[in-house]
Amino acid sequence: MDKQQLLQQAQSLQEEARTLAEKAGELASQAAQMAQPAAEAAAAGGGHTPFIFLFTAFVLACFVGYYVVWSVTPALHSPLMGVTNAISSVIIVGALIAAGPEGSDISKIFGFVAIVLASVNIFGGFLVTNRMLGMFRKKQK
Amino acid sequence: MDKQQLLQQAQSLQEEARTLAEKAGELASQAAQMAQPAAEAAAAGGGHTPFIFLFTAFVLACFVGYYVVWSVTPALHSPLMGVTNAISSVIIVGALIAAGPEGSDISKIFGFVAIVLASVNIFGGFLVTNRMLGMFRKKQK
Amino acid sequence: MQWAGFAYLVAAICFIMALRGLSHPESARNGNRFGMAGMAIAVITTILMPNVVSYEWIIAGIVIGGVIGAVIAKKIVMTALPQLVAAFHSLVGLAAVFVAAAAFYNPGAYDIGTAGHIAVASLIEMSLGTAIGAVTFTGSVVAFGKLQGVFGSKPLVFPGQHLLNAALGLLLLGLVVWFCMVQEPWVFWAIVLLSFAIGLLLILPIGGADMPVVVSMLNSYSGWAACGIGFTLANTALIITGALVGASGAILSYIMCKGMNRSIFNVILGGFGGESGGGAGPAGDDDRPVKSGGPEDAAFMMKQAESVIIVPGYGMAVAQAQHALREMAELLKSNGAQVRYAIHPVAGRMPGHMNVLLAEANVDYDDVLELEEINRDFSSTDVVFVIGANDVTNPAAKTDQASPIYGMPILNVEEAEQVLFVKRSMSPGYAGVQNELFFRDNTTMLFGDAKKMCEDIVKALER
Amino acid sequence: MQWAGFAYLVAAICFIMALRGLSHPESARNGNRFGMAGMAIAVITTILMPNVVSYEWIIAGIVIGGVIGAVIAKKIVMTALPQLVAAFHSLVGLAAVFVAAAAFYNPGAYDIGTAGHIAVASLIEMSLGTAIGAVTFTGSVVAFGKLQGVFGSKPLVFPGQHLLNAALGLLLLGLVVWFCMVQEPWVFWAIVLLSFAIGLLLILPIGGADMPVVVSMLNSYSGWAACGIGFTLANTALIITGALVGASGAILSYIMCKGMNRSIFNVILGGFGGESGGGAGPAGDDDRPVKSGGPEDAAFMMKQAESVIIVPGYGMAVAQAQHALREMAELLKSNGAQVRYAIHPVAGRMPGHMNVLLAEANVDYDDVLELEEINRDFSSTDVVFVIGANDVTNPAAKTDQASPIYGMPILNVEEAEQVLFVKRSMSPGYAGVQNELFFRDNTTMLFGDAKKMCEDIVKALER
Ligand SMILES: NC(=O)c1ccc[n+]([C@@H]2O[C@H](COP(=O)([O-])OP(=O)(O)OC[C@H]3O[C@@H](n4cnc5c(N)ncnc54)[C@H](OP(=O)(O)O)[C@@H]3O)[C@@H](O)[C@H]2O)c1
Ligand SMILES: NC(=O)c1ccc[n+]([C@@H]2O[C@H](COP(=O)([O-])OP(=O)(O)OC[C@H]3O[C@@H](n4cnc5c(N)ncnc54)[C@H](OP(=O)(O)O)[C@@H]3O)[C@@H](O)[C@H]2O)c1
Repeated sequence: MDKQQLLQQAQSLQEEARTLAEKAGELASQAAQMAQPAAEAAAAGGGHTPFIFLFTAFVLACFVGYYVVWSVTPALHSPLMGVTNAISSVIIVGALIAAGPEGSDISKIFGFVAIVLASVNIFGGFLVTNRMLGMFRKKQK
Repeated sequence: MDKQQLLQQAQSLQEEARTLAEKAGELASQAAQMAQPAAEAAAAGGGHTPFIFLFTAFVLACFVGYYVVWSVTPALHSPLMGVTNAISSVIIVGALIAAGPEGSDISKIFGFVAIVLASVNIFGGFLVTNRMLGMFRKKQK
Repeated sequence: MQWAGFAYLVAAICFIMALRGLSHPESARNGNRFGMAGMAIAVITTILMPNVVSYEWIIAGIVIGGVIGAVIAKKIVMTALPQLVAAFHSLVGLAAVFVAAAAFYNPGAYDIGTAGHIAVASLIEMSLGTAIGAVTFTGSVVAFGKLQGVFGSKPLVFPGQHLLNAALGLLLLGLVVWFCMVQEPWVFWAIVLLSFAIGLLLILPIGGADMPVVVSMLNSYSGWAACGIGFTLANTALIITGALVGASGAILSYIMCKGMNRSIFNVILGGFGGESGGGAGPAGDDDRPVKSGGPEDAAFMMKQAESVIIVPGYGMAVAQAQHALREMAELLKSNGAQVRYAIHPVAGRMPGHMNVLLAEANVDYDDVLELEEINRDFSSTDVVFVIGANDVTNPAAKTDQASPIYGMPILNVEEAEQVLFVKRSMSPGYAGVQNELFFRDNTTMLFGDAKKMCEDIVKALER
Repeated sequence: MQWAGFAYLVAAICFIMALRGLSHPESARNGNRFGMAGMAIAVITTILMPNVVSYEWIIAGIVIGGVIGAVIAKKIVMTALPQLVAAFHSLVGLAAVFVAAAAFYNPGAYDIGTAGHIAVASLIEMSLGTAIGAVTFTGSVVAFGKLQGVFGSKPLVFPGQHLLNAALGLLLLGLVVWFCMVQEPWVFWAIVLLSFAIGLLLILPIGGADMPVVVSMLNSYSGWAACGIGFTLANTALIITGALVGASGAILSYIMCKGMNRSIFNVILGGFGGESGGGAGPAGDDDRPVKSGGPEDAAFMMKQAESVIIVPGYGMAVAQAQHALREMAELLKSNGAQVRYAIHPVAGRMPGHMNVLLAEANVDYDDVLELEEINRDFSSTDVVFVIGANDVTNPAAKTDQASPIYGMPILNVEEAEQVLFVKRSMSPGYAGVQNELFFRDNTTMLFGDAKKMCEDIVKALER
């Protein structure tokens, strides 16, 4: 076995090892990539919750809404409009997420405007409902 | 550079490559392991759905149950007991999963017994309710 | 398996619609159909799951169970409904125990780990499900026995029983913790056996007439147990159905307790309706004279009447008098009288008991009115015909603060022109309280079996 | 972030409790407090999220909006409630548009992809949310304008408007599809502008008095829009709240339509209450004589009466006569008469309108009764005092099949001994139908402004 042969052998061995390593690396990154969305999905409350569970909540909430609104006494239908107006401003959650991140870009401005608008509703809605309800009395003095 | 040196170098290189490959392999298997439960969790309907969504469904279902049962007319409280008896046998779902897999072991027997018991309830409950309800008539002939 | 999730949701919605239908007799039959559809969807969805592959056992189980259930449902007489419901409940409880056992021995099928390495959360849910199921089983068996008359309805009271129950409860808790730690089969079965014992000991001290509350309470428990299994399987159908059943049982228990003006604790702690309520208690030893009459007298009075209200109670169920009663009412109606039925919320031995029996006898449900609907009409009624009812008419509930039924809403039958009481003797009703009404001037006692009496009145009317 | 999920669920439960409280005036104030707590929980939970870090803008926004809202709520007079609700709705709609825009420009913050690579499902939800929000915005602005009298309440009808609306709707659909494909900002803004236009065109043709139905409908829409955003954010608080609001709006619309005996389509297609309802339509040109009287006559009649029912309507709200009316009722009560108020489900210009105004004037809510509760009492009543109401008393609804209000449930005021009608002229009400009652023998017209008339009657009663 002469020098040349030995060198060649060693080189080929080296190469093989390198390709092996490369392949393994690829595999690892592939696996990691595969894991990423799944892991994200597993994170509770994350953005990728199985649709079916949100849909279940939606359907049940429709039933609850149906029953709870029909049980409202007709005399309080005006306050009902006030309260639903106020609570529909819960989309302020979306506005806060937009206005929350560091830095300043166009979407922060949108978020800010939405916060102002929703806040008008929240405070206005609840307070005006409170005023209305405060007037319903059992016996005047 | 003599033969000896060259050989040594090649060997060390080879070794490095090997450890690299090994490490990469480990990494890959680690990543894969990490991916597994996450992927399972992501599979809708799987056993690892975020607790919060099940809990949300539970809370809303309690509200629905409260309203829907209060809206049952007192005259039909006996059929109500019949129906709830029948639908509480929906745990047959658990029994079916136990009796479903291939082969035969002790848990299949448990599943089978549970299926029999639940089926008695399902058929008995719905049919007896049907009999009761069939008797409520607006005008006798 | 997205579709399975949707299918289970659809099944749950069907169950909601089934209960919703019961808001009116018209829609109720459709509601029941919804319930059957929901169950079919749930079962088929599960069978189509990829890990459910061997169908022989499943089909055999469903066929065997189905045939038994169908035969029972066809054969049962309507007066035996309370014990039937109790019997069915015991099966649900036992089924829950077996499902938990299956999950413990083959956790892989349920995706909760491998044998000996089950997630702690699942173990807790499992052992709770087992315990509740086992208590439901023996408890319902006792309730069935008492209602059917196998055990004797007397409460079985012995000193220190509450202490014993508390000790057993603590022991159960300890076993559950131990089970979660070691995951050994013998601990599992120990939990089952101990829960069986607790079920017996809890229900035996409760009097027979309180059994409906117990049955309803156990029903509620079995609902919450189904919820627990639902959490383990991440199955919304089980969670939603469990919550529905749980709510239904709880609300019915509440309605019954309110109808008797007792707290749920008073019922559970037991011992009520025992010594005094059995038969001729001390209250029965009353020497004051009563006015009693026969079927002819009753027929004569009611022939004159323009308005009659019939108040049925437990005695009508016992005597199976509903058909004869309806015949009597028909005759009175064809005679030009207005005839209505007044139902107290706890008349009979289960909620809605009287309504079902009257419906069986083909009484138009528009003639059958609830306490609140009819209570103010008694004062303008000529004759009230009380048949096998007692406690629910007792004015002591309004006046006598010392009475065990004080505060219970009652039917104001005493406001009517004439009151007829059909019963076999002077013995008091379930609550064991003497009924002051028997001694009033406008009361006529018609002693005899309810069915016999109705038939005799019918004959007298036809003459 | 498990805790956030729980916190949002708690917020949603608070909102359910808020609506639940409204089942009775007693529990309603507590309910409103639940609502506030729920909103606080939702806001604080979001602010504590790890990716929400810059608080200045948030605090500034809440303070500015809060002050404006609080001032408006304090200043508003109760008669302006319908337009206030409409105005508030327009803000919710606009806020939804801005949230959607923010999500489109910075999708990363919402975890729905990166700019230009947003998931299609999210794009669809986003564009639907935008469209509904924008329609709600301009629609509510128009409703506000019509209710406030800025625009004139006449429906703006022109030929081919339904065709135009249909075409614009199709165009909108095309834009949404296009937007999902290219994700370009200009398409987004085109959707917004087009939806603004559609909102205008949909609501302008609807008459002013139908605005309450429109407001309620838009309320329902905004609820479903919130649901959509909730799906995008996987946020149960938004989904549940959206469903509650959606259900509430839909049910109120249904109640109003049933109260007017019209279908929702009839309302939406518009053109109702225009030409004929404006003022003295053809129905107003009736030469038949009516008996009219002054405040002294009314005072005299009511002094004699043992029972008086007051029927308030839109005219009372316009004239702000509720305080004077209550004074009058107090005097009659101290005079020994039974005085009650009868409220028709669609009296006034929004559901529950009359109840709020009477409550403002300190009327005991136990004296204020719904149509079903009081309708059979009119026949045994001495004097009915109808103040600013018209359509809701019109017997044509029961008899005249050709009338636009045929089939609408009405208050049977004509069955009373004497009927007093307070209004300014012979002109018909909102539906534009002449009221036959004006010409009846037992009717006395009291022409004049409702407030002035009540004050004059009070003076006459005190004399
Ligand atoms: N419905 C429920 O869900 C429920 C649940 C729990 C408890 N309870 C309790 O059950 C009681 C129900 O009241 P109730 O008025 O229906 O019944 P009750 O007060 O128990 O009275 C039944 C009466 O029927 C008579 N009777 C028995 N067999 C008869 C026959 N064959 N022919 C004629 N009369 C007969 C008995 O008197 P004689 O022995 O003299 O004939 C007895 O006085 C209440 O105390 C209630 O609290 C009901
Ligand atoms: N409540 C709701 O939610 C709702 C929703 C949609 C539609 N609507 C519709 O609104 C109508 C409500 O009926 P309603 O009986 O309350 O009102 P209406 O039928 O519109 O009649 C109101 C009457 O008040 C009189 N009036 C106006 N201003 C007055 C003043 N300052 N002083 C005294 N009288 C005055 C008017 O007659 P003069 O001009 O002669 O004074 C008019 O006849 C129904 O047609 C209903 O369908 C209601």
